[in-house]
This record gives sequence, structure tokens and C-alpha cells, in this order.
Amino acid sequence: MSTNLETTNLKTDEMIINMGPQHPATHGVLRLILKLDGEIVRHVEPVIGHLHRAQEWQGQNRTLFQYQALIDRVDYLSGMFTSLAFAHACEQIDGCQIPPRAQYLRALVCEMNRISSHLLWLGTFLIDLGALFGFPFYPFREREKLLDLFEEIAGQRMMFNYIRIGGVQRDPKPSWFEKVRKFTAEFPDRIDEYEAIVTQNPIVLKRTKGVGILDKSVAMDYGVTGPSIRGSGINYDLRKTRPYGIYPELNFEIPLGQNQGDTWDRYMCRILEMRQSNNLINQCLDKMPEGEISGKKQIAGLRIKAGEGFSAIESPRGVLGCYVISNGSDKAYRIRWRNPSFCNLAVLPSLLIGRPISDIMAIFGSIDVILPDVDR
Amino acid sequence: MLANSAELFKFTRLTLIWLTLIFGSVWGACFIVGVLLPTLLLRACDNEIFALLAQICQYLTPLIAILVFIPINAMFMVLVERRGLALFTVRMGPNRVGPDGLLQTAADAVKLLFKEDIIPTGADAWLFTLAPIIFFAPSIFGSIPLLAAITGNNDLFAITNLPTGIFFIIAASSVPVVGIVMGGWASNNKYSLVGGLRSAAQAISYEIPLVLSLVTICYLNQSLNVVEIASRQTGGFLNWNIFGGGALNGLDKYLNALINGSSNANDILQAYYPSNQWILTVIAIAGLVVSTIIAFFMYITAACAEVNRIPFDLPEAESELVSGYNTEYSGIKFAIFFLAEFTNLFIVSSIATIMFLGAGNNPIPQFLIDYLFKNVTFIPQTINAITQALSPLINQIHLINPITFWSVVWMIVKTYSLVFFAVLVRGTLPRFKIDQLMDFGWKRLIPLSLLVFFIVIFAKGVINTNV
Amino acid sequence: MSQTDTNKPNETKEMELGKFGKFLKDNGIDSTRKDDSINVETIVISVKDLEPALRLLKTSSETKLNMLLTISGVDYTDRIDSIYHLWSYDHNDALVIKVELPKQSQANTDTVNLTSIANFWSAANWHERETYDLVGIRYLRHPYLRRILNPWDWEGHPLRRDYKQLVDALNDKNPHSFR
Amino acid sequence: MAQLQVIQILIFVLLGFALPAIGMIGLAYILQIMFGYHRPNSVKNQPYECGIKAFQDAFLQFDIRYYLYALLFIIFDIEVIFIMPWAVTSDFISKALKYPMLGAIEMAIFLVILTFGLVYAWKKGALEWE
Amino acid sequence: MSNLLTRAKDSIYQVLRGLKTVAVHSLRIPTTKEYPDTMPPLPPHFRGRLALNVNPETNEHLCISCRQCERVCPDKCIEITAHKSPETNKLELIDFKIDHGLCMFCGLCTEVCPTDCIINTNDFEMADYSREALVYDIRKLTLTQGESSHYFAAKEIALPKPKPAKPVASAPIAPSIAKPVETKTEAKPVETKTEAKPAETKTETKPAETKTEAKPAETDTDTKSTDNESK
Amino acid sequence: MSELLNNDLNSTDLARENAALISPELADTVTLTSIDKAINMLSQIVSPIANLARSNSVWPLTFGTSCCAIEMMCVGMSAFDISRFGSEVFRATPRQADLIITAGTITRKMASALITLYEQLPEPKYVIAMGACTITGGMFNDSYSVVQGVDRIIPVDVYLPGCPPRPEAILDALLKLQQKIRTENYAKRRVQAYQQRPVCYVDYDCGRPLEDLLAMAMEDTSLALDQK
Repeated sequence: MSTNLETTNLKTDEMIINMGPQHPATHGVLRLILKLDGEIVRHVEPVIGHLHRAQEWQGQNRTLFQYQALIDRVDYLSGMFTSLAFAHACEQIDGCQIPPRAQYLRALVCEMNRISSHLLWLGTFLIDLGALFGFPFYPFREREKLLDLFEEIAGQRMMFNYIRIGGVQRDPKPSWFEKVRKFTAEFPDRIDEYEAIVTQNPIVLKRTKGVGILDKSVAMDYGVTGPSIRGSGINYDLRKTRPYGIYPELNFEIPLGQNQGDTWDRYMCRILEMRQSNNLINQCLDKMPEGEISGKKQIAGLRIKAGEGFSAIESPRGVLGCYVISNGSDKAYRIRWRNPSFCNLAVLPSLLIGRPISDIMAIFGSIDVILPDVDR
Repeated sequence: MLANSAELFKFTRLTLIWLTLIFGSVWGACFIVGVLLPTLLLRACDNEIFALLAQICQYLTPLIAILVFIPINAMFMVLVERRGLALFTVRMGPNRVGPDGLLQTAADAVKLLFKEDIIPTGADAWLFTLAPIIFFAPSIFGSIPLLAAITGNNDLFAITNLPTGIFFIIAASSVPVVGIVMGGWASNNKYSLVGGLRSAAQAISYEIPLVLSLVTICYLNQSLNVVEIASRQTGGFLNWNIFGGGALNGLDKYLNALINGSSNANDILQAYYPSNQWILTVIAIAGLVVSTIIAFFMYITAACAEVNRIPFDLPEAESELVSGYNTEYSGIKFAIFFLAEFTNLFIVSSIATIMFLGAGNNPIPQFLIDYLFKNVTFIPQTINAITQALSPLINQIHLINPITFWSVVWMIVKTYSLVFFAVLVRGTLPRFKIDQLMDFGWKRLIPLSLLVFFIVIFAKGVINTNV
Repeated sequence: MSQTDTNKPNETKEMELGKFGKFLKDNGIDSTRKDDSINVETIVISVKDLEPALRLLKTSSETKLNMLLTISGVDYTDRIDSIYHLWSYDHNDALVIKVELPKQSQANTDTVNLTSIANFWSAANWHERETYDLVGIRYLRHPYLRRILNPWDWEGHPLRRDYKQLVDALNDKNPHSFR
Repeated sequence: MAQLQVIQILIFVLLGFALPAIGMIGLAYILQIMFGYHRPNSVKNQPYECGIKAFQDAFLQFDIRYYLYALLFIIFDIEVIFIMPWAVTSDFISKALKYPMLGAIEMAIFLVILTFGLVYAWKKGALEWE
Repeated sequence: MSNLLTRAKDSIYQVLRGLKTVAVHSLRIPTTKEYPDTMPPLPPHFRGRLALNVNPETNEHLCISCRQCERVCPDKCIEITAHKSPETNKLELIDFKIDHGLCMFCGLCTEVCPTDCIINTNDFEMADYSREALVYDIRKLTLTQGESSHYFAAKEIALPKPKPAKPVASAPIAPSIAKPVETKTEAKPVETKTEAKPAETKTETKPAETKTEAKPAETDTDTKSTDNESK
Repeated sequence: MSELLNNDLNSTDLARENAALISPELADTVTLTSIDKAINMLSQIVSPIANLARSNSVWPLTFGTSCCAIEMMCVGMSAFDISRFGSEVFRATPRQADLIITAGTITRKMASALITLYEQLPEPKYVIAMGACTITGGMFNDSYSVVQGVDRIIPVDVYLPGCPPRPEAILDALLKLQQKIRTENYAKRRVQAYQQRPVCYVDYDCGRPLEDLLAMAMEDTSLALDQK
């Protein structure tokens, strides 16, 4: 507001609003305590922990075999990644060999899961922007196809329990691979459709361009990872920088934000990432070797050697780490998760202050936070 | 070609059934109150009091028509919206309650009636109760002047033919925002408060372009009377106000004469568009046509904002303000808000139809009809014969006559097309932000509407000079 | 839930200093290297050296370990470790720093003090709050040290090995369940 | 006739307010009380704030920006209302005075003043939200 | 100014493009699976309601009371009651309870089961009006012979060998296996297998055993019909 | 007055009718008047229609905490389409909703919010406990922070097991809830109207009462604001 209208002396009351824990836009149970001046946010205090389910504590009290079934719930939209991080950590400690077919299967299902996670993000992001009843249905339609594929290979739509220590659980049938191929063949057309509706839409552009600019130095200070930091132009993707599994053998690119790291950049990053993942799935299918699917026998008393292991993988939300301390028994001594959402959410207050309330949704939606991933 | 013909067919069937239901019941109510009751009263006893009562009954017919129309129509519109959105999002939509989900919204309405009604602690109970009434009332009396235009100036509704009709409607349409602000403030809820304030800011900002675009049409027609404006648009889409507000009138006449093989076609053209300054005339007409088309879309945009439709549904922005100004409303009060919102959408659509899209007039130009039916004479003949046969009945009832019937049919088609377009928009666009909304209103729409008005007055002046 | 298996992992033997250990030593900070069981250099430093060491490692152009992955607290019954996983956005090196905090006495086990690094490293803020909440390491000079995951009035630190679970109506054993 | 119409429209306006009021109060309260769904308690009557007890009352002094727009609106709306009678009679007057462009020129002057007002407000920053 | 015009033109074009894309969707066939009318096609490995298999050929209960599933269950939602038969010195199953309100459908119990007795069926319609109704006892859990053979075929599990001698273990269970659904087959003659189980002299056991000689095709149709009825 | 009269004339009849209408736990606090009986007569005419309407327009609250919430979202989407049953109108505010689907784990921190939300729903209201976490605590039922069964804090109408249940299972639960609504009696609900206190659902007596939980959330707010 311009000062020559002499409005600076006029006092308005500060309004304190609870946003959450039950609020349609906080993706579950995040609670933001906002201090508003008119519609401008002056202070934000995120309150998390409404979904704290003691995942780390459960890890100490379950056998490794049982805990494998549980960790899909750490980040339920990308259960394959949480399983993979845990399996990687345990395999590092144990030193067991993973057969190549299992490696390829892991990469395959992980990339499929990345697409399904991004699709859900796309739907909810548009809901946050206010397109409540039209567009969000389209990404969900494609997601259903992926979930059907997951259901066939793992037995459930979201809680897969598929990637195990030493390999994977089940070898899919050849017909399954054909279905995946069919999906990848038609998926790029679908992305084109989404982009036709969203990407250049003037209202979307107005609400996302230049909104929620995440500065490089701030992002690095907060340890932000994943598409959120790639939107700011920092090329940091574990699949390239610290390759794990069979990613060195695959050919792909890391999409980066073209502008200053605003909401629209993060949106574009994820859209492009979906296209890249689609390519990766095709490559995995082409290169899929024959052979064993597990290097360790899946028994109830599964145990690993004593020692510590830290593994990190690139989940759809960023660097997902798992730190396991084992004492050689069938239970872990301590399990510690490094969740991307937890670290990315910490940067939210610095993005929100000084913005109107309508921007909260766009910014919060664009950093793609999953609450159980924050609260565990 | 039409892969989804089954669902589209169901949708069309549903729409037709509902429309029959709506207009059947409205017609029935009008018939009872406006025709049957007065007749019976007059027959029962021939004294002054009964005559007065009969007259009062006739005078009240428009009100009864609207009171019957609004709830049923709102139910239908909600159903159209839900089924329409289902069509656009490749799913089925409500189809279990009644045949094809016919009664879904009726069930919703009955349910809302029986819900508990809560007045929160600290709320201003009086204002809280008054707000839905104030929000709803304008949709009753604001739509009354439209009735005469919709029914083709039927005798029963002649009383609603206001000389300053559009002025009255504009005045009425700015009342609901008071209800919203009142409801938002009285709820003692911060989301409601912000929602109500946003609504006020939004409604007043978009009122100016809305009124300016309507005034453009009023100026071109030199009238504030909706019936007169409607009657000026007879005879095909070239005469509609959206195409220059009568600037293409001569073209229509000329083509008509040309096709009929009339010898004085060029004279007609000369009379309307004199050739001595034809460059200026053509520029003026083109300017008029373009600016009225722009005015139409400006009106649609501003009207969307007035009735809080996506992309301007900030007052109830679900993802930010929970449910906006009606966060605290439950049960029947919420139902009334809901009702009024959809009725307002219908009213602005019908204003658009009347002011821009030729009201209840046939969109097919006369010369086209002549051309098409030059050789096929039996169809108009059949229609004439049927009309002739029915005329005694029609004259008896004097509530329905062919003019009214066709007027209402065309109004329905045009108005619900606009409503369906609003549903399509709702399926596509996200929501604006408040500051962008204000910017769009004040820095784009208002200057544009001023510009359009400027062009129109000069173009009209040029044409006036030449004729 | 009783902690059935509380056998501590075996203590590891000491090794020679690695790249980062030497770098710290050059800058006057002593550290000892533990067995690299996670294939990255693991060093143990004392409580007072923690803040300068991390400050140095973050900002120095030689090391540039500017990515704090996580701060974890581990309860080894007799001592509590605060473990820092450092990576870099720019290169592939990694470093694990452990700070061993002995529990002073049986009476005073709920507060274990350590200097906070949240004042110069924003990423540490929430991690330290979480570690305080779950393991009970009190980070001194933290800007806003409150419980983050559990309600603010929670008693005890759940990830301590000796934590006794609160039992009440919401959290009691299910009478219908078989456990 | 015109007077009768005015009276009738007034009656309609009054009825328009009265009928929904009666309908709402009649239906809502009688049905609620009769069918017993009125069960208020302290928690239920709290204003809704995402499941947490509201921290302060919502009767606050709110943002000045809304008032500014309201003031601007009043100025513009009154001028727009001035246009309306002109719009209806301009042709008649122009024809009567035998100068067809008269109406257009009159209005052009008026619009220029109006536009100047808008430009002034714009330049002064009254149309900026932040 | 020209910049403004081009932007306006672009915006209008993009909005129209979006509207067209959405409008075209109305011509596509809905992807909705009309659930209560048509059941979703579930893969054989879908982890639905837990159930206990019987031997599809002999109708013996496959559970050997080894308690592996009880031990491996992360939720401890399985409770097995068994006792050691004093005569044969072998474990005898008395009751088998699963709390489906507690179960997380991870499928670990089915992985460790040595006899492929406990399996995940394709049934997911378990909603009920009380919490106690979700605790399924052995009567509700045990599948019929037809269902068992269906799942053995669908999940591609090798058929179990018939138990060697001691059929005593399954004796107390057998009566409870019989479900009312199968009463229609009661008219069929009792087959020879009954003699192998001396304890099964009670009358309720008969319908359960009538299926033993049914042809595979028939069994399949039976399974489907029971499925539909239970839904 | 009329009830006194009634009591004198045919008290046994009244007692019998009372017993039919009043639930046992309220029997000693509630007496029916003749007005009540008249309304009961009326409600027998109205309730079939109203029940039919209510069962066909169950509007859920957008309440979801974790994994089940995603499946709850999916059930509204094209493939499963809850709108066929008229329930796609997910309302964000409890004032306009009829149903809470407690989708996802309820922790102790969340419990107070859930109780408030449940209370703020206008009558008649229903609850579907969706997923293992909300029925019994499920896989987290020994976690220190998880409420072990949402029926300890609010009354539940339909239990829906699964982790998470398939979207079709949600439809199944919804259909079962609709059946339950159709068999409801107006008069019985009315009698319960005498019970006018917030839910502190009786499962155990040793626990913290509701007021504590609510106060806790309140103080959390003030503490968060004081610090900065």
C-alpha cells in the first residue's frame, strides 16, 4: 500500500488463524498457526506431529522381517522407496548380493511409483489451486492404472511390502510386463493432455510464476532436496550424483527449473520427471535380465550382521535416508529415518511470510509434503 | 464417433424430464392461481370483493411462478452441474436415487431440511439468521422483471413489464452481497469473516464492468425495458445485440429481400447504410460489432464474479477458507444459501440471454428459413394447421399461446447452454487470487469497458449522422 | 512394550584419521576415528569441539560439507550419542560425526546437554527439536527448543531404552486384542 | 398504471423478503423442534476452526484495503448510474436538437473525466493490493 | 500495449485450449467400474480377508497348529488355541481367531505358513456394525472345499498331500467347517472319505464332504456361486 | 400438565411406551409427554421419507490423516465414483457434513481435534471407522502415541477393516451405513436429545477427560505464539 494515502497509521487487528489439523488444503494433519494482517501472513508456526505414529520406535520392537511390512506406511505414496531405503541399509550392513533381475525389478517398480506419486501430487496441487472438480480427476485416472499394476505384482494398491532385504518378493509374470509397456506407450499422451489444461493456463501462471521463490542458499541451508531444490536450479539427484542400484546403466536426464525457483518451476520439474521416469521404465523393461529375484532367504527369523548402515535414495520428494544400527539379532537396535518431507517442510515459514493466504496453498502444495513422512 | 453416447443420452433424457417437470409445475401453478382461481371466484359470486380477490390472484401470479420455479430449478441446476462435471471427468455421476439419479438433489434438499441448525457461541444470532434471507430475497424480486421478457409479454405477466427493468435488476443484484458480508461477520468465525470481506470487495469491483456492459446495450437500444430490448432482437441472430445491437439489421433485411427475389433489395441497403460515406459506415459497424461481442464476454466474466462461480469463487474458496462465508451455516440456512447461489447463476444467464442473445427469439434468420423451406412447404403448413386447430383452446386458456411457448423454449435452450458453459469452466479453471482478482477487475475490465463504451457511442453517433 | 532385546552393538575399534579427521586436526580440533562400518569416515569429537568443527566443515571451501542430512540420537544405555550425517551438494564425500554424551547419574538422566548448531545451520533446527523430543538430548542455545512430534506436555522421551509407556484411556491395551 | 406497477413491485420486494423469512423460520424451527435434532452443547457451539478451539473472537478490525475499494466503487458506481438516463434519452435529444453527434460528445467528455479519475487512483496506488 | 494484446490473445487461446481438452473428455466412455453391480477383477495375489484352507481333495483342515503365523504377525492379530492330544502326542487345533480389525493385511502369515493353510482371499467386503464382529473364529475363517481348490488353482500353489494317518487332529474342526451355503448339495450320496475319519460321525459333516467327488469344473462354478452369495 | 394427567390415568401404558422408546441407560432420567407421543405419531409418517432422503445424500467431511485418506480420495475419483451414491459432496466444514470417515491413524495429539470435529457435526451424524488404525490401532496399536481405536473417543457406526481398505470396500461400508440409516427411528433419536453434553466416550474411566485434551490443544496454541 502506498504511503501517500496515509494508511500506515491506521491500525488493523492481527488475526490469528488455525489452519489445520483438519483443513482441506493441509494434506492431512499439518497445523499452521497464522498471524494475519488483513490477508497477509505475518508469522507462521507449523505444528507437526499430529500423525506421529512412532515408526522409529516400532523399528526397535519389531523383527526386521516384520518391520519390512510396516515401512510402506512411512511414506505411503511411495512405499517402494521406503522399502528400498531400508533394504539398502540392511544390505550394506549384511553385505549380501542382490541378483541383477531383482535390481532391475526394483528400479522398475520404483520409477512406476515415482510416477504414481507425482500424479497424485499433480491432482492435489490443482485442488489446492482451486480446480476442485475437473482436472484432478484425470491424473487419478492414470494413477489407478498404475495401482492396478502394483496390485497384481505386490498384492495391494499402496502397501506393497514388495522390496525385501536381499531382493524382491515375487517375480512378475510376462503378461505383467506387457501391461506395463502398454501403460508407458500411452502415458506421454496423457501428460500432453495435462499440460494442455494446466501448464500455460493464464490463471495457473498468475498464481505460480514468481510465487514462493526458493532461494538457492536458503534451500541449501535448510537441506531441501528433491524436485523442490531442482526447481531452484541445483542439479542434485542421487540417481546421478551418488548412483545406487542399476541407475548407472540407465540413460536419463535430470530436469531443472528454468527460472528463479518459483512454484511453477517446481511444477515443471515434476512434469518433466514423469516423462523421464516413463523412459526409465521402458529401459528397465528392455534390459530386464533373467535369473534369481532374491539373494537372501525370506524367513521369519531374518537377521543381518552387526554394524551400522546409512543408505539414501532419491524418492519422489527428495533424499530419503535410512540409518540402521544392528546388533546382529533379528531386531534392529535403532532405526532412524531421514525423511525428505520433514526437511522440506522446515523451509515453509520462510517462504510464506509476507504472502497473502491464497499463496499458502500454492506454495505448500508445490513443495509436495506428505504428512506421515514428516511425522513418522 | 460418439463413444460415450449412452451417458450423453442419459444426460439428455434426464435434462428433458427435469425441464418438463419444472415448467409443467410452474405452468400448473400459474394456471391455478392466475386462471382457474379468478374464474372460480368470479363465477362463485358477482360482487366487488370477489372481483378484487380475483384480481389480486392474477397480480400475484408472477410471484407464485417464481416461488415455484426457484427451488425446483435450483435442484435441477445442481443436478446438471454434478452430472455435467461427471461427464467431463469420465465418470457416471449420481445415478442411484430415482431413475438415473433423477431425485438425487431432491434427496439432498430434504436431508438439509431435517439437519440440525447450529448457531455458534458468540455469533450475532439475529444477523446470523437474517443473512440467508437477505441473500435469497433479491433472487425472488430481482427476477420478476425478467418474467415478461421470458414469456414474450404474456398478458398474465404484463404487470412485470417495468419501464426501468434492467435498472431494477441491477439494483436487486447488488443486495445479496450484503447478505454474504452479514453472514460472514455474524458467524464469529475468522474464515467466514475473510470470506465475507472478499466477497464484498469482489462484488463491488465487478459491478462496474457489469453495469457498463449492460448500459452499452441499453444505449444501443435506447431503452431500459427488457421487453423492449427483447422485442428489438426478432428475426434471426443477425439482429441480436451481441452483433452490434441492431447495426446488422439492414444486412438482415437486405439478405431477406435478396433471397425472396425482391427488386428493392438495394434500396433497403441504401436506406440503412448510405453509400456516400461508406468507409466510415463500415468502420463504425465493425467497431460496434466487435465492441458488443467484447461487452458480452465482459458481462459473462463479471457476472461469474458476481455470483461467485469458479474462477472467481474466492468467498468460499474451499482450499483456503474451508467454506468461506457459509462455514458456520448448517441445515436449512445453508440450503437457502445454496439455493440462492444457483438461482443467481440462472438469473445472470437469463439476463445475458435477454440482453445479448436475442431473448426468446428464434435464432434462425427469416431469409434462411425462406431459403430452406422454399420447396418444402408442408412443414410450415403443418405447423400452421396445428396452431389453427389448437387456437380455440389456446384462446380459452389465454395463458399459453404459441408466442409464449416458443419464447420460453428458446430462453431455456439459450440460458441453459450458458449454464452448461459455466459448468465446463468450473471443470477446467483454477481459482484466482484476491489481489489478481482485483487487478483483473480494476486494471483490465474497467478500462476495457470504458473503452468499449467509448467506441460504441462514437460508432452509434457516426451511424446516426449518416442515416 | 518391554524392550526385549537391549544388547548393545559391539564397540568398534579405533582407526587412523581419514581425510576430514586430518583436516580438522590441521585446524586444531581433535577427533578419533571409529571403524567405518557404513563405508564413510566416522569420527568422534568432544562436546566442546562440535560447534566450531561443524561451522568449519560447512563453510570451508576445502570440505564444503554443506548438507546436513540428519541428526540422530541413539541411546546406548550408559551413554547417548548425537550423530551428524554430513553430505555435500557439490561433491561425493560424506562424513559422520558422533558426539558421545555419558549419562551423568541415574537421577539426572533426562537432561543431556549439548550445544545447538541450529543458530548457523537452519537444517539442524527441526532435527534437534526432534532428537530432544524423542531421545532427550537438550541442545543448549537452541532458538526454540520445544517438543515437535509429541504434545508439548508429554512426559519422558520415547526412544530412550528405559522409557515406560504412559497408559491411559486412549493408549491402553485393547481388551479385545490378543496381545 | 405506472404508479400501480411501482406499488406492486414494492409489494413484491417486501414479499420477497418476507416469504423466505417465514418459510425458513417456519420450516427450520418447527421441524427442528418437532423432530428433536436440536442438541446444542458447549463444544458443538464453538466456532469452527479446523478442530481447535478458537483463539480469539472474530469480531476484529479488519484490513483497510477493503474500505478503499469500497470508496472507489461508490464513486464509480454513482457515475455509472448517471450514464443510465443519458443512455435512454440521448438519441431523442440529439434528434430534437438536430445534431446527431451531440449525445456522443457529451458522453465522451463525461467518460474522459471518469477515466481521468481511474488513472489518478491507479497512479496513486489505490488499486495496488499490497 | 502490443505486449498486453499478445498476452491477452495467448491467455484466451490457452483457456480455450483447456476448455476444449476438458470438453472432449465428455465424449469418452466413463472409466467407472460400477462396483456393487460388477465385482472388480482382482489379481490372485490380492491380500484381502484372511482364510484357512482345507485340502481341496480330502477336506482335511490344513492347519497343523505350528503357530508360525501367530509368531510372525506384526500386529499379533492371530490367536491359535491348540492342545496336545494325550493319545497321539500331536498338536490338535481347537480354535483359530483372527481379528480383522487389527490385521494390516501384510501377508507375512501366508508367507511363513508351511502347509499353505492360511491365505489371503479376494474378499474385501468386511465392513460391519460392531468391532467384535470383526474377530473371525475358525468357523468363519475356514473355506469350503470348492473355495480352497479355487484359491489353490488361482495362486498356483502345489496341492498338499493328504495327511498320513492321524486324521484325529481335524476331527473337532470338521463340523464347524460346514456352511449353510452348501446345504443345497446335501442330497448327494456320502462318499467313502468319511470312513477315513472315525470321529466325523456327526450329521453336520455330511454336506461338507459331498463335494469331494465333484469335478473340477463344477467346483469352479460352485465357488463362483458361493462368492456371489456371500457378496 | 397433560403428562400428570396421563400418569394418573394410565401409567402402565405410558411405562410400556416409554420402555419401547427410551434406551435403558436413559430410562430413569427421561419421561415422555403427550407432545412427545404426538410427535412420535407424526414421525412415523415422516421418517420413512426422511430416512430415504438422508440415506441417499450422505455428505462426508473431508477428514483424512494418512494412507486411508488417499483411498478415500480415490473413491471419489473416476474409477470408483462415490458420486453414484450421492456422496461426492465432500464438505470441508463439519457444519454441512453428515459423516466422518476417520481415514487414517488418530494419534493422541489429533484426538482432541477429532472429538471437536465430531461434536461440531450437526445431528444426525455418522461415523465410519476406516482402516485398521482407527478400529483398533492396527499395526501401531502398541505405539506410545496412537489412540487405540477411534471408538474410544467417538461412537462409531460402521467398522471397515483393511489397511487401507480398497475403495470398493468404502463403497460397501457406505452401503451398509445407508442400510442402517434407513432402519432408524426418529423418536428414539429424539429421546436421546436429553443427553446434552459433549462426547467423552465411555470406554475407560482412568483416562484423561475430554476437557483436558481440548485444553491441551488450546495451550499449545498460546505457547507457540508466546515464544516468538
